[in-house]
Amino acid sequence: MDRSDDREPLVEIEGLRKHFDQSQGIIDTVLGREPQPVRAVDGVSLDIYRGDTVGIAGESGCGKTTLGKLLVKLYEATEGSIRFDGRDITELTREDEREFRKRVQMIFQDPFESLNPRMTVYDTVSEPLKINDMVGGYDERRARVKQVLEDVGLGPAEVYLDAFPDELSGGERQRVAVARALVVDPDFVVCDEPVSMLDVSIRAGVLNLMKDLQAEYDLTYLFISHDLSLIRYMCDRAGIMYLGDLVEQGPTDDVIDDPKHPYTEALFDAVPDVELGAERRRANATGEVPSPRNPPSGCRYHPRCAHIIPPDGWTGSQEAFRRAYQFKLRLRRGELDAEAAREEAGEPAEALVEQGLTLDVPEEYRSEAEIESGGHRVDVGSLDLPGDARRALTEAAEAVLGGEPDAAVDAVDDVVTTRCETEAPEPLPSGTRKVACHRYDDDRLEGIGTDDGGLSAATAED
Amino acid sequence: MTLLDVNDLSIRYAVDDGSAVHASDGVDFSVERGETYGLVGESGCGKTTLAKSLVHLLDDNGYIERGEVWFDTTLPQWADENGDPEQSVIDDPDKPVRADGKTNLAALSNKQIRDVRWRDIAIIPQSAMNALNPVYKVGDQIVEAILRHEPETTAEAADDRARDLLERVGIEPERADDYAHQFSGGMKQRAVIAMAMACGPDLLIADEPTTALDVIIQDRILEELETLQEEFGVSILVISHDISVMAEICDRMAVMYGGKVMEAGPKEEIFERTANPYTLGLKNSFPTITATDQELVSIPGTPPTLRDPDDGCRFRDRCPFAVEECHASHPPMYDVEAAESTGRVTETTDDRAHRSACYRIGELDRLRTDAVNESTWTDQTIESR
Amino acid sequence: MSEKQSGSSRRRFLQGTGVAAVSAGLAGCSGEGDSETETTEESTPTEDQTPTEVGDAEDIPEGGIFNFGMGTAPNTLNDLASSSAYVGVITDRIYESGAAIDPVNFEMHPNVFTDWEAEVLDETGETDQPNVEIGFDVRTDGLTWNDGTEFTVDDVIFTYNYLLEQNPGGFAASLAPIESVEEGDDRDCLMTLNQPNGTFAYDQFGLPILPRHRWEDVDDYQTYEPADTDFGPVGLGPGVVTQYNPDTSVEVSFAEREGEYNLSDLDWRSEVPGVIPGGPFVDAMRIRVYSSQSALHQALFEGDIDTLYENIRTSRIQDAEDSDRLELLDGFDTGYGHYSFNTRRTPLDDTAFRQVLGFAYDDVYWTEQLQRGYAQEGDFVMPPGYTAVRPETDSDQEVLEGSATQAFSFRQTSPSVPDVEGIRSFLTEGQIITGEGGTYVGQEYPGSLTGVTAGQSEPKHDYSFGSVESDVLVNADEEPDQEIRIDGELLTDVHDGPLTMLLSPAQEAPQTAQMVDDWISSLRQIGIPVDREVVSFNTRVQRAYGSEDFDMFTMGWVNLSPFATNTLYSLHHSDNADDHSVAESEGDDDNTDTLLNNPMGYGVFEDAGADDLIDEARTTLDPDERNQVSRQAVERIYLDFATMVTGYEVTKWPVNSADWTGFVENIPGPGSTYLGTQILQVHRNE
Amino acid sequence: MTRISGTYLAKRLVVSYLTLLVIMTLLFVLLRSMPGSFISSMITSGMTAEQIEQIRETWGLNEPLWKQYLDFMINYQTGNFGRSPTYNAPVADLMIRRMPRTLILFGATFLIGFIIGPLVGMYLGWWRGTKKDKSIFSTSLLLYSMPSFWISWLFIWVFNYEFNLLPSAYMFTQFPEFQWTAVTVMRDVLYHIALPIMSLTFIGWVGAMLIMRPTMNQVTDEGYVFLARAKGLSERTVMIKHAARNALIPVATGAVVGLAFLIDGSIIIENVFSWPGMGQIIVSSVLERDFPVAQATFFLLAVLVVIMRLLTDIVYTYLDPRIKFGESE
Repeated sequence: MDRSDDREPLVEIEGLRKHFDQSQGIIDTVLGREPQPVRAVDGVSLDIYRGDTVGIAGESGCGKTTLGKLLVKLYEATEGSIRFDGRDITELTREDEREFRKRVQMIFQDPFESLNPRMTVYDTVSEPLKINDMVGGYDERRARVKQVLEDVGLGPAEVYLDAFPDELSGGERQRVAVARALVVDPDFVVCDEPVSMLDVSIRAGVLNLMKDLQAEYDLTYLFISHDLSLIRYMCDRAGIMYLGDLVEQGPTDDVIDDPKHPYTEALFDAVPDVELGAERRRANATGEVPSPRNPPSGCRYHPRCAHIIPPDGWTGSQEAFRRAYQFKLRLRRGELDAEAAREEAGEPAEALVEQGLTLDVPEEYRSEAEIESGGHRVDVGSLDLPGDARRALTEAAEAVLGGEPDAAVDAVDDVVTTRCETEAPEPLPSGTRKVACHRYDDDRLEGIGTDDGGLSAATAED
Repeated sequence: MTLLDVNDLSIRYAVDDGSAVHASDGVDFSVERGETYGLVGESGCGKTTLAKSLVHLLDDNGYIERGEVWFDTTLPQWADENGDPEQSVIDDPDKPVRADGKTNLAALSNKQIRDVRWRDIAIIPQSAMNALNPVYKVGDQIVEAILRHEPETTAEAADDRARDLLERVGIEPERADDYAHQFSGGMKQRAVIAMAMACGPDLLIADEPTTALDVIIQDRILEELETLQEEFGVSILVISHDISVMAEICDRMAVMYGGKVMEAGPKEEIFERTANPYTLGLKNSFPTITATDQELVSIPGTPPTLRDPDDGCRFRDRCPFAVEECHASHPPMYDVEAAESTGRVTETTDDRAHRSACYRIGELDRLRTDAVNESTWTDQTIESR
Repeated sequence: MSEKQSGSSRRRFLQGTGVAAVSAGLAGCSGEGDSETETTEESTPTEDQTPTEVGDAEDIPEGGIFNFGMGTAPNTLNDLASSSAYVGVITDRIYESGAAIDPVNFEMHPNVFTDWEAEVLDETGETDQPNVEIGFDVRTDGLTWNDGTEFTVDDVIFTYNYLLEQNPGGFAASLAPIESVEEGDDRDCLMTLNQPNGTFAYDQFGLPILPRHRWEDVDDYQTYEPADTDFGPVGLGPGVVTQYNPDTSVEVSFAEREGEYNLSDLDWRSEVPGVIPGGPFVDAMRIRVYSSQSALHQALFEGDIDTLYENIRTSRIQDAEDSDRLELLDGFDTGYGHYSFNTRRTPLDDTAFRQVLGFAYDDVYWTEQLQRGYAQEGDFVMPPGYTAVRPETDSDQEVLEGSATQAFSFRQTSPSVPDVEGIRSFLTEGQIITGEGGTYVGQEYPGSLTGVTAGQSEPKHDYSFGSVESDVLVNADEEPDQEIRIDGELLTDVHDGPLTMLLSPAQEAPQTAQMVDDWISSLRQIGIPVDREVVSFNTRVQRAYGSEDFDMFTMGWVNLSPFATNTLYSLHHSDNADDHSVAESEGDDDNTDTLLNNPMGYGVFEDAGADDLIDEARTTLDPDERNQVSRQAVERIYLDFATMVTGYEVTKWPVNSADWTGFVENIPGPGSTYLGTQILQVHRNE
Repeated sequence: MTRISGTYLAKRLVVSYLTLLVIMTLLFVLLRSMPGSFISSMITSGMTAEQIEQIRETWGLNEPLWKQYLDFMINYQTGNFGRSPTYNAPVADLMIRRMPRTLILFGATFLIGFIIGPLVGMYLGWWRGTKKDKSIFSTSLLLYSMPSFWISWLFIWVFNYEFNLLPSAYMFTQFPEFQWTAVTVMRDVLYHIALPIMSLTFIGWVGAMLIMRPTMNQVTDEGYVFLARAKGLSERTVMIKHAARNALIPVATGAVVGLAFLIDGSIIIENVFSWPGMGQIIVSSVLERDFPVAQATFFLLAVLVVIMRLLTDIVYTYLDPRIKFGESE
């Protein structure tokens, strides 16, 4: 769906943050340990236009559900603002709040849990009407409920009105949940994994229903899912979340067909496909998602990134830098196994360097030596590693062997350095979308100059 | 060479009211050595039950009603020095051993099946993330499996092997001394895979191996399984509701619905020459990331409960192609190739062929054409609830 | 040798068992002896000073081990440091005292001292002047310590001087009058008292004689533990402690001293009815300690023990009667149960009002129904076994039976229903029982037995009855039609709230709780606003005896001595009361938290007290005269009614009569106070 | 394989110590806030003023309050619990004499209860819903509702009174006719401890069972139990090594609570069976208002609970490796 520039966004999110404090034990307090909040949402900026379906995709724990709950005011934001229809939702009057609650609804993941087992379908669906004091008489209310039930495909409605949730199938339950959201005639619906608990064969029915209702009810959707195929099927625009922040957002087809952010790229590479044929690429990402309690500095994705940017003046290859950076990370985490290196034949420092330069990635991205050694050694010689970097690594390896981890880190710190680690990238326009990646810093000028996407340049938090 | 030959296997769950859930009903399939076989289907279709029943790991109220599970192995006490069954055992009518050396696992006692578990058939359970015991070191749990089946192994040797296995799946050997909570989700999954390979099984059952995992990790695990298969030549029985996973890793597969195999055969055949209304419907309802403008169509209605089902086709209530026959009895497995090439409707007993359980196998072209139309599915009136 | 037990003038604490509501047992009271110069004449055997072989004992079979059970552990063997009755069960077998009492006639007899003579030096009564000299002779020939050491006069002089120097708390009352004890000129020893004491043979001669060779190095008696020494406690008695596990069991052997101990052969013993001289006949007494009354009784019925300290539980009497092995020996209570009133508080300051409280108390309900007949109706503050000091003695009336003892019994219109109108009239007409004969609330009273009169001759307040106004009565189930007015005012105004009765929780003393309910109900029907307050035993002790913060409370006394004077002095003399009336206006000096035994404040006020009679009795040397005055004091206390005696326990002491015999019956406290007598003469049944 | 860091242990010890200081302070405050003065029970009517003064002095009541407090705290920490007026002995001697007896009874009961309870809970949880489970479970609930003294009397009646198999009182034979040797002491204690332990554990195990049974049942659905079976392990191994081991974790927490119940129960049992331990003097010292003894008894029980907590935490770390005390994640 194309967007005309003059449309006002329905929802404007700016620098949104939500941190969950972890309760601290007495011991922690006594020892003066800093509380480490879970940074569930950490600096999201996003505009949602009327009539759009915006998908939020990301792996579990990336903060997408929290973002959804913030939007319907189930959580209070720690920082940042959400404007709905031009008004900051944290500063609503009582009356406005009521209005807001009516206009914004949420559909939850699990229809088995989100419906009260002791309420009939009629009770469930009519409840929001009562709460919001809409539709006066019983007859009117009943008519409204029936209407909505039939709209969501539960017709004839009489059959369902007095049914309890456990008499319904999963698909029917989720339709009831949709009906409950729609009965107040909202403008904006947050759908949090609405079909992930449903069987494949009935998912499509619910998805199609939601699409149909969008036109009928003039709805704007925020569609949250970990399933990229669903995002693609449902959404006009998509945002990819990683560790509490959007790394890339733009028209869905563009984002999927031509991912710009290395994480988006890895994410889509990782999805298996029913289409048989050519072997697909595997995801080129290192390791797993770090804890949201202590996210990496700079670009949060940089420790896993295949395209991490070498410093100016790096004479080697980017791949060599990526490996060197892995070495540095291992050094910092104390993961280098000096013991194993000593047991190796040859120079222990050398062995340690070889060990540290490996990449935890699918085989297709590994070097030959790596594959042969089962992923535990590289052939340093075959890497395009600059001399000074190599010397620094060896020096660091010797320091590790000498039992001086701090000195080891110092040794590589100056040489193996990247702005991905130090500077957080701002989500800036690039082509049709916004990407938070230093690789596109240069596109910025171009992006601003040719404002083809009509994206408002939201200021990112650092 | 056939490793596993499942014959007319029916599994029931006793229910308190005296009825029984027919979780699996007259299922036939076979797995060759070194191949990956997929069981795909929606929740409740009986695929997990089927897999668990192979090594008698059903819940307390589940039991094998009838059927055989011929597996190419010999219990230690029945084996000669080559590991093949002694002739006297084959000749003994009381011992479930066939002349080709296969043993009917379904006829083994609880004690006997324990020797088969893990040594011959290892399972990566559905909740692999929770499959590691939190109170024991990961390495020790692998050692436990090794020592169980190879008591002659020394503890040190077993420990070395456990570390070796971990290293093979990309986990630092020293992490063997860690506990499960110190592992990330992907590492736990890998550790369970390493554990599964501990006794060099011939068959690996992977029950929803990627379901709870993040997509990038899932990708790595799929790679891992493929690597293992190449390396060890192990056969893998994958169970999943995710058709795309199946498409990626299976050689052959069976589509299950309501406890029955609806369609089975080589993966390509099933995806490209789909020959069953259910499979067609499933394909229709499955989104794919590569297609730009898809139209998804769901199958109307809901899966049957399987509690004392009638004799008719299990899918007929939701099937737009159902005819009178379908109500009378569940269709047998027909040979798809024969139907396609000659138009003849012939039952087949060849587990390896492309087979489909549909009376209208003779009208394949029509089925395929109509199934693409959304109206085919939406216009039918289904028996509600 | 039964004397020792009660001859000791210290009081013995008895573990409150919570079983018998009557004698909750705060403390046994100090007793008093008779005899002084008289005693010498009366009972000092001039020829029998040297023990002689008594033929009686020859027929008695010797040997055997007598098993004895207690519900509380004897925590120490230091007789000076402990006032526990359970310690006494052991130490009384070890230590002997100068004089001994017999349990039948309650007369003082020679024991370690052979004879004595008292001379009053100065009759001025000045307490700081030595005014009585007692010369006495010590039995030295044939008497040895139980560790074999020779006993000398020196030991006696050492004992008294050591005790005077150390002044152990438990003996303080007996030691206080002693000025000095030294070697005498014509007598072996000379004791000087700073005031006349009619019961010196009981008090001062009742102190244990200590072996100098064991005690002279003990600088602080409190830190000395005889159990830790090589021999254990050393005394002149028949026993030797041969095993001591204070938490579980103790053995006192008598066989060890076979042929050495001769105080039980003294002639006077053969003259006392029921007493068998010549013991002990058993080889040893083994004491087992059980940690609950239930376990103790269980052991008795299982045959693990032959008898137990104190009496049997009322609930097990029937079981004992059904047993072939056990026999229940009768005895007398050594104390009484009482409800006491705080005479400092209006209207409890008025004898007439207090007497009315007695009219409302249904004695029959208590003794016959609640106590199932195992209690006797109470009257005087002397148990019925101590006849010599009960007022009936004057007029040869049956103990407990005469109408003069029924002055304050329940006044009823029909059984169990109080005579409301009659009692109200008693108050409104200004009546009071002063000791004059007459009809009071429909019951004849023949007049006092001893001729004493109450301290008050007419009521202090003007009583009337009017409409029911106080909350307590308005809400009462009894729905009284009228409420009392005191000098025209509501009781709740005069007294600042209703009268409050302190009692134990119902689960600890169920019968008492029922009785108090019945009594309060009667009082409310009359129109007197009374309430109840449930407090624990300890709190009640503190509230009543410590801070005198009460209106009325219920409790009991046990182990009173047969001699009235010290009991009366300790429990009913103003010397042992805190004078709060003074304290409130002049400071706190007279209001201490010390536990004083006269919480009623009896004697503090002129219109209710027997100080004069008690003082006279205490200093009267002649036993008959002294008893005469004591009886008067007892009756005065009765008429003044500051304490209402509600009953005496019927004592049943269980013994294994299948194996043992020789017990003496019908004495006070047969299994406790006079346990010594029993142990000396128990022997195997043939 | 210790997972407890030295610093953590040190820290826990400090915390335990502070807890005890707080308990001591509470005891001090409680005693001083008794109605009247707590020494009033030691003052008898015959005492002279000097004697009363001496008692006050002995108890340090003439000192300023802070000095009394300081002395009290120092005394208690040096094991000087004062002198018992009723026992005429240092309280510490009394405690040293009695504490081991109670600990023997405690320890044995605790051990047996926490062996039987989890074992039964393990079986019932494993076979939950079966007839056997239902009947044993309801029987044990019935037991649980019985007062322990009633059970004790029942046992005494059966084993002592009716059949005379076991003694009903004491820890040793009183006035024995045999010689005391290591063997006879052992035998005699076992002979005497049998009934008290039976009475206590007859009910005592149910508590641990009640914790174990549902957790065991939950654990049977865990993936690792399934995997253990899939590995070909015998049911027994799966149940004990994999399921029960995990289900034990909450039982460890229950142990501290169990201890509190045990203290409660042993007071009754010691009194019923004349077991000469702490339970007896808890009661008698309160009844006789022997404050030094009562105070020390309560203090030692508090120490016991604090030690038990510490031990439980340590046991916990061994049972559950996920708990890693003293290190931040």
